[in-house]
Amino acid sequence: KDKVKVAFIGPLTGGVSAVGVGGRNSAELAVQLRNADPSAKYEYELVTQDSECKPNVGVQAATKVASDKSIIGLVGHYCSAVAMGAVDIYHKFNLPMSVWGAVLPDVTYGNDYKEIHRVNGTMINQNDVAAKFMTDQGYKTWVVLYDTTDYGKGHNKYFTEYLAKNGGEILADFGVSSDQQDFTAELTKAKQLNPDVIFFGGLTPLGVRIRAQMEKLGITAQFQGASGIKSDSFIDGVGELSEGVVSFLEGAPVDKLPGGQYFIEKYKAAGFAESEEAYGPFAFAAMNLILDGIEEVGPNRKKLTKYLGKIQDHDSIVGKISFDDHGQNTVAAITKYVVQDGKWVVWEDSEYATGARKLAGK
Amino acid sequence: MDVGLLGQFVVNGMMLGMMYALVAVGFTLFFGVLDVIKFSHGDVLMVGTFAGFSTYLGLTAIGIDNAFVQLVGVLVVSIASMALLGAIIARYLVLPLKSAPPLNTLLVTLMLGTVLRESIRLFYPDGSNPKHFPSLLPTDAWSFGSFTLRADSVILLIGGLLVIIGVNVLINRTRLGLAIRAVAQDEETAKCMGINFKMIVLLTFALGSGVAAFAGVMNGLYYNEINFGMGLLLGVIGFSAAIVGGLGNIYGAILGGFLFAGLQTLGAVALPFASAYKDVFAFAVIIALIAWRPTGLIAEKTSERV
Amino acid sequence: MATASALEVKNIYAAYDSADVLEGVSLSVPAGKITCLLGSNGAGKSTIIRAILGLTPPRSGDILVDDQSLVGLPTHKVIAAGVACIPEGRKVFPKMTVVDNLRLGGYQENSETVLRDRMDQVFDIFPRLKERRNQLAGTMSGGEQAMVSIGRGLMAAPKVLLIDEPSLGLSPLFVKENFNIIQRINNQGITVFLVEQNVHQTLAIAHYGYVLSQGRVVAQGTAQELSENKEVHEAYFG
Amino acid sequence: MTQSLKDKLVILLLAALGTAFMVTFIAIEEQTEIFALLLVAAALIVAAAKFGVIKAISQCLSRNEKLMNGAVIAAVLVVVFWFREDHFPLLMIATVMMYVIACFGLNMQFGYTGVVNFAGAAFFGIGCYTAAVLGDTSVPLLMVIALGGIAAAIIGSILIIPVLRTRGHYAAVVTIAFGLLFRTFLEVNDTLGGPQGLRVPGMNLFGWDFNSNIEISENIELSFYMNYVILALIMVILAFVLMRRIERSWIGLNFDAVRLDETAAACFGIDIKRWKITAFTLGNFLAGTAGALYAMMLGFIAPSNFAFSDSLILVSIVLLGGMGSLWGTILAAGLVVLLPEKLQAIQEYRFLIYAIVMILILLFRPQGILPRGLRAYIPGWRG
Amino acid sequence: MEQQQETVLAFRGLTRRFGGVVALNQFNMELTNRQIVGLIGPNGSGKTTSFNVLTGIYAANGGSIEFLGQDITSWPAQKVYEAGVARTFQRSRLCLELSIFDNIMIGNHKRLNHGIMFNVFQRKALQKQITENHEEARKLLQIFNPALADKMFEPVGTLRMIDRRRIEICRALISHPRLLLLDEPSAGMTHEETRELMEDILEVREMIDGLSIILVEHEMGMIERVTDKCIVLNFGQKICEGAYRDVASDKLVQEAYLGGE
Ligand SMILES: Nc1ncnc2c1ncn2[C@@H]1O[C@H](COP(=O)(O)OP(=O)(O)OP(=O)(O)O)[C@@H](O)[C@H]1O
Ligand SMILES: Nc1ncnc2c1ncn2[C@@H]1O[C@H](COP(=O)(O)OP(=O)(O)OP(=O)(O)O)[C@@H](O)[C@H]1O
Ligand SMILES: [Mg+2]
Ligand SMILES: [Mg+2]
Repeated sequence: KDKVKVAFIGPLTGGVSAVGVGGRNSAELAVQLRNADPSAKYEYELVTQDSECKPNVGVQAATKVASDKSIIGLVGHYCSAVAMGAVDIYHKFNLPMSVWGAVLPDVTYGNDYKEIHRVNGTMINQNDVAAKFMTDQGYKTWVVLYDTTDYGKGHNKYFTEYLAKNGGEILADFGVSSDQQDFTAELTKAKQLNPDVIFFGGLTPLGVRIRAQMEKLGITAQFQGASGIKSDSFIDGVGELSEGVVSFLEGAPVDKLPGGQYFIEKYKAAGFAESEEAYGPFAFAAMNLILDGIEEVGPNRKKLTKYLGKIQDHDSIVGKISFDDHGQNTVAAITKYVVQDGKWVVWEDSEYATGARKLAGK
Repeated sequence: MDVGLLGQFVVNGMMLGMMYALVAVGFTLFFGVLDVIKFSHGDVLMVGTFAGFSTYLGLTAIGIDNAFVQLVGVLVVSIASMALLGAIIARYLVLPLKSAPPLNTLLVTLMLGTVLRESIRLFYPDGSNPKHFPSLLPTDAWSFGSFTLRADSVILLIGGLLVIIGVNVLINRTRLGLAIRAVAQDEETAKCMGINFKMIVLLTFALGSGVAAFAGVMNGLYYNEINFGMGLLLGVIGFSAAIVGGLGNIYGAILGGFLFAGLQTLGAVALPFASAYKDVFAFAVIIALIAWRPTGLIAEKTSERV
Repeated sequence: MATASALEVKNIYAAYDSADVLEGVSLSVPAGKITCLLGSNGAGKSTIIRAILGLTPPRSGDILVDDQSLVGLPTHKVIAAGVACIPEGRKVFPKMTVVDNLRLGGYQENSETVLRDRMDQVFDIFPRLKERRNQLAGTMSGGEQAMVSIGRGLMAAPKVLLIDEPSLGLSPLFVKENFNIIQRINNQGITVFLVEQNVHQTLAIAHYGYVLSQGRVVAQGTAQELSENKEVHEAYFG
Repeated sequence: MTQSLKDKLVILLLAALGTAFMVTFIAIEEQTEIFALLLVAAALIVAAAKFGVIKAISQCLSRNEKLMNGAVIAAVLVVVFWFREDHFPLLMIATVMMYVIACFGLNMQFGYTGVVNFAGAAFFGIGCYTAAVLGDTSVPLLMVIALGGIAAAIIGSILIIPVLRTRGHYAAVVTIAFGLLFRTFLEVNDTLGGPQGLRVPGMNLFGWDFNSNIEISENIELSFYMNYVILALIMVILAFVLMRRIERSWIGLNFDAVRLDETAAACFGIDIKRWKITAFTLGNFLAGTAGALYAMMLGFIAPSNFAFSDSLILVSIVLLGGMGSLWGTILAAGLVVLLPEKLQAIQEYRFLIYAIVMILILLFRPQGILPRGLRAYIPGWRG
Repeated sequence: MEQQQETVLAFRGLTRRFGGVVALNQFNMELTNRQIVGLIGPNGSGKTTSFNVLTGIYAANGGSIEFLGQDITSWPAQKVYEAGVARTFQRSRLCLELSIFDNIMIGNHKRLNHGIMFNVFQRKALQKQITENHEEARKLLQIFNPALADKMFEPVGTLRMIDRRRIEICRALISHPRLLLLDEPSAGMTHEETRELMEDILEVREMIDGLSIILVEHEMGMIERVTDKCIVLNFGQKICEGAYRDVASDKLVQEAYLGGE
C-alpha cells in the first residue's frame, strides 16, 4: 500500500490543551481504524502540530503542514483566532482542510476559500437555539459574563442578538479575562440585579469558577453555558453544583447515533490517557471525511478539495454532513444538554423535560 | 449603592486581598533573604494546592471523612511538602546561581514554574482540567439584606491574618528573622557572625513556600476550584503587589495585596464603560503609583552611602 | 614559646581561581597574647584570615584552634569553635540598625541577658553607638561603621579575635583609641590576631609578630625583635 | 604558514562546519536524530573548551572580525539558499532573524544600559499593529517598517517617567504591568480587531510582491519567504552594525556606566536620564521594526501573540545568549525559536523539555552561552 | 612667580542634616587657585558629606556654594562636573567589569563627543578621538604606576585595591578639572605607598593648569607634607583653620582629633 500523510493541528499545550489533546486522540483514532481496515487503499500517517492556541505559532504550524506537499489533507483548529490566521495559508498552498472545533462564523464565512470546511456548527446556530430554548422555558432576564477572547466575545454578541429577537432582556454584561480567578465583584453586582439566568460565554475552567462562586454569594439564578462548558470536566470541577446547568452543543448527540456508539467504544478500547472531550467526535468525523475523500479520489490535494466541496448528506458520527458553498456544515443540529445526577443528559431525555425535576427558579 | 452591597464588595475584596498579600509576602521573603525574585512562586502555590487536594482524596479513600481531620491533613501535607519543595528549589536552583546576574535566577525560577505547571498538567491524573476542591469549612452563612457573610470566609480571613502576623513576628522579632535579614545583605559577613548561611536560605525558602501552600489551600477552600494554571496570574499579581507596596518589608506586601484587590474590585464595579477594562485600569494605576513612589508605597529605607 | 597556641596555622597553601596567594604559611598565635601580621598590600594577609574562617578554604595545610582542626569546616562551625572576626572594610549590615548589627555579632549566644550585658559593655567603649543605636549602619560615616564592626566582633566574646586592618580610615585620635581598645580586649583574656598596615602602633601593642610578603612569612619574632630587624625596618617602616 | 593565513583557514573551516550544522539541524525531523545532533554538538563544544580550542578560536576570531562577519553572512546565505524552495525552514529562519532584531533592542536596554524591559512583546506587538493598520494605506511599506519602530518608541515614551524613576525589580513591574495592560487593551477594544486579530497585507517593495513565489525559470521556483529572509537579513545586519557601533563608542561607555554605577556616572557628567531614554527608545524602536516585518510575513496577528510569556521568551533569549552579547543573542534566538519547533514530535511534552533544557543551560552557563567581552573600541587594537 | 589669588571655591554657611544628625553645620571655607587644602576631622564629622553636597549628590539644607564665581548650590552632579569639579570616593566606585581605559574615559566625559551622529557614523573621527585619549590616559597612568599603562584593556576587577585607587584618581584627573576632591586616597596603603602617591599627586598638579585640591585624610604625614592649609571639622562645624603646623598645635584639634601625646 502507498503511504499517504494527513495532518492534525490543535492546541496541545496551554490552557485549552485538554480539548486539543482530546481532538488529537480522536483524529489519531480515525487514522488507526482506517489503517486497520484491510479494504483501505492507502496506509495513512498522521502528522500532528501544536498551535498553543496562539496565532503566530498556529500560522507556523499551518505553514509547515501546508508547504509539505506529501500531506494531502488537514483537520485543524479549535481556537478561532488561530484558524483565522491560518486559512489564508491553506488557500495559498491549496491544502484542503476541515475545522474540527473553532466556532467563529468568519472562519468559513469570512472568505471564499474553497479549501476551508467545517464539520462543526458556528456559534450563530448555537446561540439561536439557546436563546429560543431558554425564553421558551419562561426566563425573562439575564446577566451575561463572557471571557474577552474571540470565543467569549462572539458568544456575547450572538447570544445578545438572538435573545433580543426572542424577547429576553439582558440586565448587564461583564467581560472577564480568560485567566481570571475571582468573579465575586462581577457576581455581587449581578446578584443585586437579580436576573433569572446567568449566561456564561466561555470555556470550562472559567465556567467552573463562576458556577462555584455563584454559590458562595448565594446567587440562585439558573446557570447557562455556551458549548465551551459542555465537558465532563465541568461536572468534575463544580461537583454537585453542576445539577441543572444547561449548555448547547452543535451536532447530534454522539451516543445517540449508531456511529457514535462505535466511536465511544473504540476510543475507550484504544486506551488514550485523556478524555475525547466535547469536540473529539468532530475531529474524528472530520478526519474520516478527509480519509474517505482520499480513498475515493486518491492522494491529490486539488481532487480532495473538489471532493469535499461536493459533500452532501455524508454519514458521520456527528450526523449527516452537508457543506454549503463556504464549506460550512449546514446540518449542524444543535443539541441541548442539562446536567442530571452528574452527567450531561440530552434535554429531551432528561427528567427536567418531563417535569420531574425543575430548573432553577421554576 | 446600599450598605449591604458595599459590605459585600468589601468582604470579597478583603478575601482577594488576603490571598494576594500572602503571595506577596512570599516574594518579600525571598527577596529579603537573597535579593532574588523567585518567579515560580505562583506555581509552587498551585502545586501545594494539588498536594492538598490529593491528601483530601487519599483521606477520603481510606475512609476518613471528618471535615476537620481532613482540613488539618490537607494543610499539614500541603505546607510540609511545599516547604520541602521550596528548600529543594533553593538548594539546587537558587543557591548555585547566587553569583550569577540576578535576572538569571528570575529566568531559572520562571522556567521551573513552567516545569511545575506542565508536570501537573501532564502527569496529574486528568491534570489539564479543573478540579473540584472540597469545602472543608463550615458553610453557615448570615444574610443581612444583600450582604451575605459566610463562616468559611471569616475563618479564612482570620487564618490568613494570623499567618501574616506570624511571619512578621518571625522576621522582625526572632533570632531566625535577624539571621534572615543579615544573610540578605551580606552573605559572607553573615557567615562570619556564625550564621549557617545555607540553612537560613533553605529555611527561608521553605517558609515562603509553606506560606504559598497555605495561600493555595485557602484559595481552594474559598473558590472550591483548582486548576494547573491558577498560579501564573497569582504569581504576577503577588509580585506586583509586593513591589508596589515596597519590597523588603511585610507591611508593603500586605498593603500592595489589598490595594491590588481593591483596584480590581473597584474596576469591576465602578467602571461605567465596561468592566472588561478593569485589568487595564488596575495595571495603569499600578504604573502610576510606581511612577509616583518609585521604591514602593512603604519605601525601603535607603542606606546607600557615597 | 612558653604559652600554648590558641590558633595554629600549619603550612597552608591557598589560591583564588586565578592566582596562588599563600604558599606555605605557618603561624602560631599564642593564647592570651596579641599577635600581629604585617605586610604590604596584596601580600595575602586577608587571605590568611579568610582561610582561617573557611571562606577561602586552603588547598593544603592545617589550621587548629585548641587542637581542633578547622580545615573543611563551614564558617559557622569555625565561629562556634570560638573564633570571631572584625573583617576588612568593616562590612556592617547596611540596612540594619546599630543594635541589630551588634546582636548579630552575638548570634551564637542564646541568652538575652548575656547579650544585653555584652551590648552594655560595647556601649561603654563606644558611647557614639549608644547615641545612634537606631541609625541604619549603612548611613553612618566610615569611622562610625568601624565602631559598629569592632563592637560586633566583641559581642561574640570569642576566644580568638581576628582583626583585619581596623584602623583603616580612622582619625588619628581614634586610631590610638582603637589600639587601646584592642589592648583592653586582650587584657580581658581574648587572644588577638591583628592584621595591620600601621606598623609603629601595631608593634607597640603586639607581643609577637609575623611579616608576610608574597604569600610567604619572611620574618617573625617578638615585637621587640621585629622593630629592631633591619630589613623589616627598611621595607615596611615609613 | 603565516598566522593570518592560518586564521583565515580556521575561519573558513568553522564557517563550513557551522553551515553544515545549521543545514542538518533545520532539515532533520526525526527526534532521535535531533537529539543525537545536539548531543554531538554539545560534546564537541565541551571537548573543545577542555582542550583550549575554544579560547584559541575566539582569539583568532577577534583578530579577524571582518572576515568572521563576512563568513557568517556567507554561511547564512548558503543555508538560506539550500532551503530556497522549502517554505517552512525559510519561515523559521526569518522568524529567528526578527527575534534577533527585537532582542538586540532589549540588549540595548538591559544588556547595555540596565533598563529592564519585560514588555518586549508589547513593543514588538506595536510594530505588528502598525503594520496591520498602515498596511492597507498608501504609505510605502518599507516606510511602514520604520513607522512600526517609531510607533513603538512613541508609545514607549508613556513609560519613560516611571522607567527613569525606578530601578531593578520596581522597573520590572512597570514594564510587566504595561505588557499585561497592552494585551488586555487590545483584546477588549474592538477597534484593532479585538481578540480575533487582524489580517496584515504582505510586504510589497516597488511592485515586488513579497507574498508570491519567485519564479526563476520553468522548474525553479523559490519560496516567497525568501523575500522576507533577505529583507530580514538586511535588517539584522543593519541592526547589528548599529548595536556594534554604539557599543564601541562613547555612547556604549555611557550606557555601561549608567548600568554599573549611576552615582559615579552622574559625578562624571553622564546624563543618566538622557542615556536611559536613548536606550529605551532605541530598543523599542528596534523591537517595533522587527514586529512590523514579522506581521507582514505572517499575514495575521492577534493579541494573544503578545502575552507576558512572549515577553519572557525575548528576555530569556537575551539572558541565555549573555547580557549585551550580540553573537550570543543570535545563537540564543536560534536555539529558543528552533528548539521547541524541533521538539514538535514530542508534542504536549515539549514545553516541559524546553524548560528543563533552559534550566540546565542556565545552571551550567550562568553568564550565558557567549558572555559579552570587554569593549574593543577598534577591533584588534590594543593601544 | 606671581600667584593668582583667585578664589576657586567658597562655602558659605553650608548646612546639611540627616534626620536629627547635623552633618554640616554652618560650614564656611574658601579655596584659592592652585591651593591644596586638607580637610580633616574625626570620623563622622562631615568631611565626606561636604564632598557630596558640593558635587550635587546631596542637596544642601542651607547656605551656598560658589565655584569660580558661580553659585552652584543646587546644581545637579553632572553640571558640577562640567564646571570642573572631579572627585574620588571614600569607598572605591569603579566599574569593575570595565577595562581600565573605560573607567578612565568615564571621567573624561566632558571632553568627548557624545553625539549620536558622531559616534555611529563618523567612525574615523571617533577612532581618532579614541586613540588620542588613549595616549593621554596612558601618560597619566604612567605617572602613577607604569605597569598599569600596559594593562589598559584589562578589567579593573582583577586589580589590587591600591591600583584601583590610583585608577580612580586618574579618572578624576583626566578631564583637567579645576578642583579635585580626594576622599582618603591613602586608606589601606603602607607608608611607602602613601608617600609615592603623594608625590604622584604633586607631579600631576604641575601638569594641570590651576588645579586646586581638597584632600580628606587621616594620615597626618601626608597632610603635613602636601597641604597649604588645613580645615578641621567637628560635628559638622569648622573648629580650626590654618597651616597644618598651627592647626596641629591647636588644643581643640588635639582634643577632638589628634589626641595629644
Ligand atoms: N576574590 C579574589 N579573587 C582573585 N584574587 C584575589 C581575590 N582577593 C584577593 N585576591 C588577590 O590575592 C592577593 C592577596 O590578597 P589579600 O587581600 O590577601 O592581600 P592583603 O595582604 O590583605 O592586602 P591588603 O593590604 O590590600 O588588604 C592579591 O594579589 C589580590 O589581588
Ligand atoms: N545618607 C546619610 N543618611 C544619614 N546620615 C548620614 C548620611 N550620610 C552621612 N550621615 C551622617 O552624617 C555624619 C557625617 O558623615 P560623613 O560621612 O560626612 O563623615 P566623615 O567626616 O566623612 O567621616 P569619616 O572620616 O569616618 O569618613 C555622620 O554622623 C553620618 O552618620
Ligand atoms: Mg587585606
Ligand atoms: Mg568620610
